Amino acid sequence: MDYILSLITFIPLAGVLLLLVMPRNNAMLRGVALGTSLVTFIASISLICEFKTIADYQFVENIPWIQAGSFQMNYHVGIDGISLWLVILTTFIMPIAILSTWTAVEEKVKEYMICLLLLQVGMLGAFISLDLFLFYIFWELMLIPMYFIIGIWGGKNRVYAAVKFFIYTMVGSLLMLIAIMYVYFKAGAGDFDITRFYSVGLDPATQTWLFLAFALAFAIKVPMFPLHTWLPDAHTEAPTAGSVILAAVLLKMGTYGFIRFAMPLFPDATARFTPLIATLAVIGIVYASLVAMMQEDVKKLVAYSSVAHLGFVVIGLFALNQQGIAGGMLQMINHGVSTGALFLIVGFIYERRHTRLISDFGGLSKQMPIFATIFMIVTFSSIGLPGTNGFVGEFLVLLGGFESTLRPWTIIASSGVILSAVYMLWMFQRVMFGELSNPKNQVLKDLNAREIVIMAPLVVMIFVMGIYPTPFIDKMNPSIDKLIAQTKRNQVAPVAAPAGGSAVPVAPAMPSPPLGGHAATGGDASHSDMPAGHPALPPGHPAGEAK
Amino acid sequence: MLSLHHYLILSGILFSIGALGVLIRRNAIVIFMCVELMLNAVNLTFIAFSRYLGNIDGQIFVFFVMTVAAAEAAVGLALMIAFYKNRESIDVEDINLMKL
Amino acid sequence: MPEILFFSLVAGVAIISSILVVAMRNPINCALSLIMTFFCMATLYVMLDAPFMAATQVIVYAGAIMVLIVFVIMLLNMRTETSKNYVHGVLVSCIVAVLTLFVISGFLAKSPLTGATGNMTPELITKVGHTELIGQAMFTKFLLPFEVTSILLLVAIVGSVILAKRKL
Amino acid sequence: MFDNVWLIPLFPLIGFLINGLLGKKIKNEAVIGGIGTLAIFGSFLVSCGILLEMISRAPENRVFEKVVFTWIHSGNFKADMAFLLDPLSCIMIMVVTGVGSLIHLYSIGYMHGEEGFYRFFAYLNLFCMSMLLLVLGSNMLVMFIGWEGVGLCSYLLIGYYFHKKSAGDAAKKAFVMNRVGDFGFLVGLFTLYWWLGENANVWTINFMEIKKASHFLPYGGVVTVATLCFFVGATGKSAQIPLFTWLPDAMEGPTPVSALIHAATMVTAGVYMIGRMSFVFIKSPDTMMVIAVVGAATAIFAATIGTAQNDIKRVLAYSTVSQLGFMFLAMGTGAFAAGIFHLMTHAFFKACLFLGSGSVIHAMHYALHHAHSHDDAQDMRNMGGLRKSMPITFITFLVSTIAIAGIPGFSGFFSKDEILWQAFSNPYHGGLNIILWGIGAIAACFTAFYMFRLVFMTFYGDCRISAKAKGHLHESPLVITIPLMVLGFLAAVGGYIGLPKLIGELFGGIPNYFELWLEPVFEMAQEYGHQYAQSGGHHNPALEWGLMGGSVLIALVGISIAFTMYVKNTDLPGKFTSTFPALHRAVYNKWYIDELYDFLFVNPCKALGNFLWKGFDVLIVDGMVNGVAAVVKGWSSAFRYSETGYVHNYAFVMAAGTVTILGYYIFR
Repeated sequence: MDYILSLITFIPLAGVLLLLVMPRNNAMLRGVALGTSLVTFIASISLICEFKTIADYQFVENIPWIQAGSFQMNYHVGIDGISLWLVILTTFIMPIAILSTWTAVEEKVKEYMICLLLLQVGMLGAFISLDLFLFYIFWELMLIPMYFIIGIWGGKNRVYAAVKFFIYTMVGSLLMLIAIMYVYFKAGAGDFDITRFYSVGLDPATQTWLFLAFALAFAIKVPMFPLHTWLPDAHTEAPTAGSVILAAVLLKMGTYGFIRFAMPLFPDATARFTPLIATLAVIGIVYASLVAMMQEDVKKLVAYSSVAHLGFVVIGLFALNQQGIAGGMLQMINHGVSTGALFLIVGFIYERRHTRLISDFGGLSKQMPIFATIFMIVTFSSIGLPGTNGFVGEFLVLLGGFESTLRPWTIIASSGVILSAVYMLWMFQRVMFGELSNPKNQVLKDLNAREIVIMAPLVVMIFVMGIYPTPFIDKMNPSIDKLIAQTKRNQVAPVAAPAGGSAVPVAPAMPSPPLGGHAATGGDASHSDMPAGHPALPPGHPAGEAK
Repeated sequence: MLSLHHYLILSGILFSIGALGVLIRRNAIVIFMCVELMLNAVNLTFIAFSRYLGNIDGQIFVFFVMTVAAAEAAVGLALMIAFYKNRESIDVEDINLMKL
Repeated sequence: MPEILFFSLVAGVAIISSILVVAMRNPINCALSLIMTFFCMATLYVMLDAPFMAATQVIVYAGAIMVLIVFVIMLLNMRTETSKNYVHGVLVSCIVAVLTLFVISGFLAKSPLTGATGNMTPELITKVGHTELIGQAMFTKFLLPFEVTSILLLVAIVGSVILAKRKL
Repeated sequence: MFDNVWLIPLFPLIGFLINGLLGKKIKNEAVIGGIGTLAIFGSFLVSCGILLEMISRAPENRVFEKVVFTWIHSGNFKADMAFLLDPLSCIMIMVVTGVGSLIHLYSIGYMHGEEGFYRFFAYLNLFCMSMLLLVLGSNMLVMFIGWEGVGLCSYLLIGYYFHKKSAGDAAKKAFVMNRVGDFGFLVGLFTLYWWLGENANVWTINFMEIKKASHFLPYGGVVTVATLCFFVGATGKSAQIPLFTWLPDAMEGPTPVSALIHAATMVTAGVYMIGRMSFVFIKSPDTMMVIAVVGAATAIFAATIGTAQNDIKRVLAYSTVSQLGFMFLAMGTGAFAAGIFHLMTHAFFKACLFLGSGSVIHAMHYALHHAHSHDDAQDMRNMGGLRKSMPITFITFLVSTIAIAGIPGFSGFFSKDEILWQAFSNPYHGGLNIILWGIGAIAACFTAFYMFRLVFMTFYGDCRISAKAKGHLHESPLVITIPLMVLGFLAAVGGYIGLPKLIGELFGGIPNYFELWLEPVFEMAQEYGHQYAQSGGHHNPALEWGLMGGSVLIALVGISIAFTMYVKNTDLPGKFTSTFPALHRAVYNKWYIDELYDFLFVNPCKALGNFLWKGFDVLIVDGMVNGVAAVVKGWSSAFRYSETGYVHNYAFVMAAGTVTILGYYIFR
């Protein structure tokens, strides 16, 4: 079981290789892709079983990979409570996504399935990477299959959407690459291990710029207002599976990036930019809700609702306390499940009617009772009704926000619960209620077995997570505690250390480093109690190394 | 006394004329001939140097250049015929698939 | 002195005929002028104590290649182009050509014009024979390139056959 | 018995699951209705057991908490799925399960033959479960599940006839307005949790723990903020000003729904919540005053609208809003027990009224349908003289009307009188008291007027439908009339458990059992109240008798006006209308509140949304993005001209480049 993470990550790749050599028999290709994703999912279940509720990284694999002079990139993977659920979410969503376009994609099925599986490799890899360089590679790897999925199998305006998606993301990730390099040089020769970077105390000015570079990349991915405009286009044009994956997993990359990289790496900058980011998140919530309300296209509406939901996640993360982050994490998973389900639902009616305009529908409840029931459950989950998953996450986020310094922001964000009800219910009413007046709608068929199979696990998850979220929260708690400790302590370290450094248990009596000059040593004080202290680095490596 | 310079200058003149031809003519075959002219100018340089340095290697090179020229003639002319079949012309301005 | 006179004569003919190659409108005329240039070149090769090369020049260039070209010209039934003989940038191209010449002259003026010297003297050539000297070098020192040349030719043959045959 | 409290919400849940998942296959209405009714009846039996056990316990042992499982636990925040039993929740579960059972039974008859019969019962059971969670929840979050859950069920049931646009609109309106309230509830919850945690280090949302820690809370200040937020939640759920407009529209739902959700149970959740947290509310005099004023204002405001409505259910709806106003008036004057008492009696008589109206509509609908008439079965202008053909309905309806009008001897009198007395004599609001009392009294007069107007228009006079249809009018079946009779009986006698002290003394010192029962719940609140109470109320028996007589007189005045206008001299209403056309129009159109809200909130929101989308998102943000792209494209298309696609151009550039580079190296 030592290589379980690699196994999970690369099973889809094996599927890709298998698909490459297979004949062009669509049914067989789909079957293989589905089988691969199912095997991946089953394998990932073992992660939950074996996961120990502790703060450390688990299932760690650390293999030297590229060695070029002083540069060293390792294949260093591992998960903790934060990434565990995102990995599970990814493997859980994948079979559903593959099933969702079982019949909708008829052209180039082989390439399509290859793209989907490659995408999965990228997503899983990004979630499990503990090496910044490796993370960056997987991060970029995700981009390419998604670009093709939108650009080849998308709707009318697909090329525009795909290019927009690509360029937006690329701009962000380029800046991130630069920042990664910068951090690396600041940290001194060695590998790209993030645990090593956590202990690099950067001076606040540097942190500001690096944080901005990281934050831009992640904010685009989240997406946060005003960097969100790629999302409605990408969602609208992408095929159902693309939208589902985009919403369920890809957007989480942004928030995951914040919590895994941007916040613990740059604690001072995080503290400094929290008001700004919270403001953007709150604007995003209200703004996206208002815009969603006026949408005429169901899919666009759902896309804008994504922006609003992710705003909640960001507020939760930046509240930087147990409830906020746990809520944010839960909300990420919830959003994956609920919004994924919403996109599937839109996909179902689009497959039947080839339109997504709200005005083309109305009264579908009468014709499609099963569909109506599922749609309603998902809608209420998205609104955040207690008993469904949406509530727990949203509630914890708001609670956490209220306890932290973000109180005023949280109050405004809470109004999102009203607005979400407005736009979702209005849409639901216009699509499902009323007279069944359009003759084309009068012959619609209810969901078939495949579609019910797709929706069933999601609906079950909606209730399980709403009624008994304890296992989810419990497993992440230690990691969240550790994250908060890391971020908060580092926030104190560079400022408080010269004053005596009593804020942290300082093992060796290190002279407090001068600020500014060689900031690389700023982390010395906090170095000693890093859980994964790097053996290669003596505590308090000389500042000269940083050059 | 006839010196190396004489040959080299002649070769340069011929080369320039060939290059001019390549640049200004539209007929692909004429351009091809101009390329041959340039090759010949180079050949002349090779042989002149070979003679004045007393080193036979240059002449061997000329030999190879001729081989290449022959091969080039064969393939190039075949290409032109193929193109002509397609376009009813061997005007280089018609070879414009790359034009926007 | 007579050498220089003769050289000047041959060089003049070569230059004039090469200018004709560029300037003539009818491709056939161009081709004929080119043949003239090639003969001039052969003459110069003889003056440079390379009779074998001169022979090869006549056989390969004037004989084989030019025949091929003339053949193609006739095959494609090309007439004198009536109007669009030249591209637009004639003047600029001329300037570039003059500059080329200028650069070459500059190179000649500046360069010491030396290289790896050998032992091939006119005496040796007359004694051993030019063909044999070439043959010796070709089949000993340059054996591998020589063989590779054959592959090149083979590829050219195959390529031209395919190109000419296939309906593009 | 207390340990089995979890069964109470479980039974309806099971009923919901069976009916919801399998109902479509069962098809048999008797089975579906039976399952639904039995489920809630089971809860009723358990509740009775709990009530009996609670009575047998000593007052100080009546609080019991049952933790089922830990729901959310994150850091210092912990929310258990736990139930709280105390005298207050005991009354509530009795009302909910009791009235609920009757209404379920009634629905079997009323919903007979409706498409989606199973759906109706599933929703109804789900509603009962949510409502029971609401009243049983031992912490704010469990209460909030119920709080939102009843909102959801209300949404589902109002939108039951989803093919009607008005039903869909009403459902959405109800849910969204409730959501506005929920927003308040959440913010209140956060404030309280955060403040107690930060300042007293009591991180809890559990009611009992908050109660224990409530002495940390200051008077006013943060408590005012928190309680006002909670009160916003209550206004949403209980249809008070300003969030009351959804309730009349909610009458789009089937009548049993109106009876159960929009009269007896759900809308009283706000009152219950204030009662549950009385020890917090009382700590903020400002909030108490706001509650009292809002309650009184709602009472009179809704009552005025009720006088001009013609739809039988709408009249009842406005009456409900008005009565809820009374309850809030009670809560705001610190008379928590009186408020809860009125909640209970109101549940009896209003449920009876709604069910009675349902019975009437049912009959009318049947008659009109068989006469192929398209007249509105709910319009009172089409009714009249029904007392002959529907005697049971008439009698129960009349009893309940008398009860709501406040005629001595019936339940409504006791509770309403108590509220009015408390409004007059409470020690909290000083000079405002007399105004509160005055408004309450006028509202009571209006209530008597419009309720009797309803009775007279419906049951007296001549029948105004066609003779053909008249022949089809008949009394409803037993399954409908039995609940009516039970509720009618309760409406008549339900008030005797809370006899005012004054009257009790007359009969040999019978105490006010109801107040006694709830005393331990509100004890702490009263204690806090005394901290700032002004010199006590005027406990003058003579004055109380006088006021009591006054309120009876007021009710009688209302009734006699109604009698004059709608029985004796039926021209009067028309004359009145033509004399004050503007007034009538305004009242008839509900004082244009809906239009005002549209103008103030709905339309600006839509316009803003539209502007943000088309103006900001597409034009500015996307414009900037595409603008950058366009600039790049512009530059590249300028550079594009260097790439002509002609071979000789490339050759030329190559040659020139070569020459240049060589030239540079040679001549440098």
